[in-house]
Amino acid sequence: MSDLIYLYAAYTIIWAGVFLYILKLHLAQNKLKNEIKMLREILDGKKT
Amino acid sequence: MKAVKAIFLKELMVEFRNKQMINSYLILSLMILASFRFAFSFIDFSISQLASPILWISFFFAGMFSLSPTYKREIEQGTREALLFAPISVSTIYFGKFLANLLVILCLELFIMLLFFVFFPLNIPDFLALLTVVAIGTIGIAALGNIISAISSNLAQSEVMLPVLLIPVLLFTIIISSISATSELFAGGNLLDVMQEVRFILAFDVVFIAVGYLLIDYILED
Amino acid sequence: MMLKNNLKFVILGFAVILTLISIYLALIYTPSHETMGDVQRIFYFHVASAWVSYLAFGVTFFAGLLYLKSKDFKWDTIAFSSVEIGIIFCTLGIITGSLWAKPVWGVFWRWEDFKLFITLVLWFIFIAYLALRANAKSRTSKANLSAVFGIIGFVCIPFSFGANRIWQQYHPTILASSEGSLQASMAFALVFAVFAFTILYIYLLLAKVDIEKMKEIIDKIKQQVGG
Amino acid sequence: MSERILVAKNIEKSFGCLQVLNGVNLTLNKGDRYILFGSNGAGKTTLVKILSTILSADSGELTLFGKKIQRRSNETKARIGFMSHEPYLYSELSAWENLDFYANLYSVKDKKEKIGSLLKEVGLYHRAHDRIGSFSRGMKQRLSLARAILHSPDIIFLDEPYTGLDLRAQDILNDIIVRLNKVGKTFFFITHDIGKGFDIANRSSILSKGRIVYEVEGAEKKNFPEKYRDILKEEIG
Repeated sequence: MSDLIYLYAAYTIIWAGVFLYILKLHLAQNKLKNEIKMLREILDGKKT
Repeated sequence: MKAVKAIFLKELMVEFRNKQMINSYLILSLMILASFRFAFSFIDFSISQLASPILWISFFFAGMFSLSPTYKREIEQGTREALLFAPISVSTIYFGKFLANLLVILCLELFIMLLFFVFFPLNIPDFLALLTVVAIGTIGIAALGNIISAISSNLAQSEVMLPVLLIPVLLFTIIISSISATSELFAGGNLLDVMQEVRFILAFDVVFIAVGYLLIDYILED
Repeated sequence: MMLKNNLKFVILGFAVILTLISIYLALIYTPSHETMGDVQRIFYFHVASAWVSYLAFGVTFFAGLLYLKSKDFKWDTIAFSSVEIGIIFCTLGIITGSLWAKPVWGVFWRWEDFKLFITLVLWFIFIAYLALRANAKSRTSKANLSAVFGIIGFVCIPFSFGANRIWQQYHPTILASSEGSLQASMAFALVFAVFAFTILYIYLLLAKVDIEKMKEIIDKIKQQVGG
Repeated sequence: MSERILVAKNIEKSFGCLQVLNGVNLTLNKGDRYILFGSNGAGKTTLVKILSTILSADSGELTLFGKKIQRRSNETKARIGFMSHEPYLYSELSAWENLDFYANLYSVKDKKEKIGSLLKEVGLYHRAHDRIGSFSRGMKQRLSLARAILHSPDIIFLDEPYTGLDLRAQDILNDIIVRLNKVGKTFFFITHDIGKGFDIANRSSILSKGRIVYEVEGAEKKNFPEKYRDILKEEIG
């Protein structure tokens, strides 16, 4: 029975790792998108 | 070719005239071996098994001492640009420095081997085979080490970056196979027994001299 | 930009579906291993993660070559993004490898197992690559030097492989063939897991490259705004 | 019209997002003594490195000795001399050994006489075999000048040559320039202080914000200093 602990541990680590990484990429993407939008507004504001 | 000789001689003159550089190399090698001797003096161990790892780890450090200033010195003295101005191909600089490094490391290794046999009394049936393995192993260390030293000289904290970059590429490839070859020799083998390692190390040398020749341009350009 | 986003979501969806199927295959569809029992099910995703890290490093190698030839920073961004993904899957591969080694061989790490050895060598090379980029002084020198180191690291892999083979001769350990009898269903589950992870890798690469591109756009705008 | 040794067409160079040179146009004729002024950071050193083919420009075209410069070609480099405020010398080697090393790199023929005569000319013959670690700044600059003209290049670039030169060294520098200029060598100086070297130049110009904003030929050099000051003020203003 004790072996299964390793199985659970391995699977949680893999899927937690993959999921967290996808989440991190997703959050970073949104943050950067907003930053670009905001900077573009400043740029347009400066030009007019 | 004349330019390679010129750079080779210049490197040797700069290296051997720098008194404190040579002294520090010798003292550091002495300290490494003494610390190994001290570390292993408490446990009884079959010397022939531990001898080759100790030897090659000391060689690795010796190599690192001599490799770290090679390109860094040129930047600090501002002479690197002068070399790029000269009408020579960049690979000439690589070969000149590689050969100079090789000679310096070999001298250091002879000194270390001398100390080694004092600290760890051991008889080697085929001493010539040991010298060949050490020589071709050092060619690999100098060839690849030179490229990595050129890379790390362009980086911040280059003293730290040299070992960080050098260990993954050198330790698991040439150092391991040299260790297995030397331990075979220490256990009484002769050159024929280690032919497989010798061929492997020679292949490593050839490949990384070629890689150095091809890539040094991109490392030293603006 | 819009087409890219749709394509990315399609790939993500595809990757998620494939991964779910591969989990089903690994846990339920395949029988448990006669000798090792259910813990052997780690094997599928251990191999898949290790495979992705080798694939990622291969992409870095080719991207580095193409950068040196074309001097186009796009290749450098791909090389860097691939390394970041590669190091994550390499770490996962090593952790699952040792978690699987403990019950089966009783020890967390076995130097003799050249698969684990090569994955660790690759892990060190990834770390060195990232350390190199962290200490580079200018954008061009960062791209040049990391491309060169990526190539050197890639050439080292077969040599580490060979060195380990030679090392084995002096310490011939009867390497309990961990794979052992791989039944058809297990082989299928393995291939499926590898395929699912490859699609996942492609998605992650696209997402990471987009993020790096956005960072560059921001720098350009900041320069204009500030200028 | 004398032969055009160097033609540079809208050279641009930026480091990261910092634009250093935006559109530099420049022509050097054989025998010119061209001096380029500019405040620190105007991009002088970058420009001189690009013109001497050691740094590649982002865009723009450079033709040296009639050949367009792609990657660094060795025959062009053999005809270029460069003297920088970095002396390019190895302090562990003696003056003679330094010049001998560079003579080998540039494969200079009958190098013994050449080195001997050059050392005499820069007044270092008596110190030929001392290590240059013990040399003063002025002596190192003079040796660096000897090194730059050792392989008798056709075009010599000088980056702030007068900094750190004592008066005697300046006379030596000027004599050498006049001597070599007579035999058709071309000189390209860059400096930020107007006092030195201005009188021997036959063409001068000012680099500001990455472009050449003012250029003047031989005779009307009179109001050049005032123009230079206005441009500097304008840069700061």
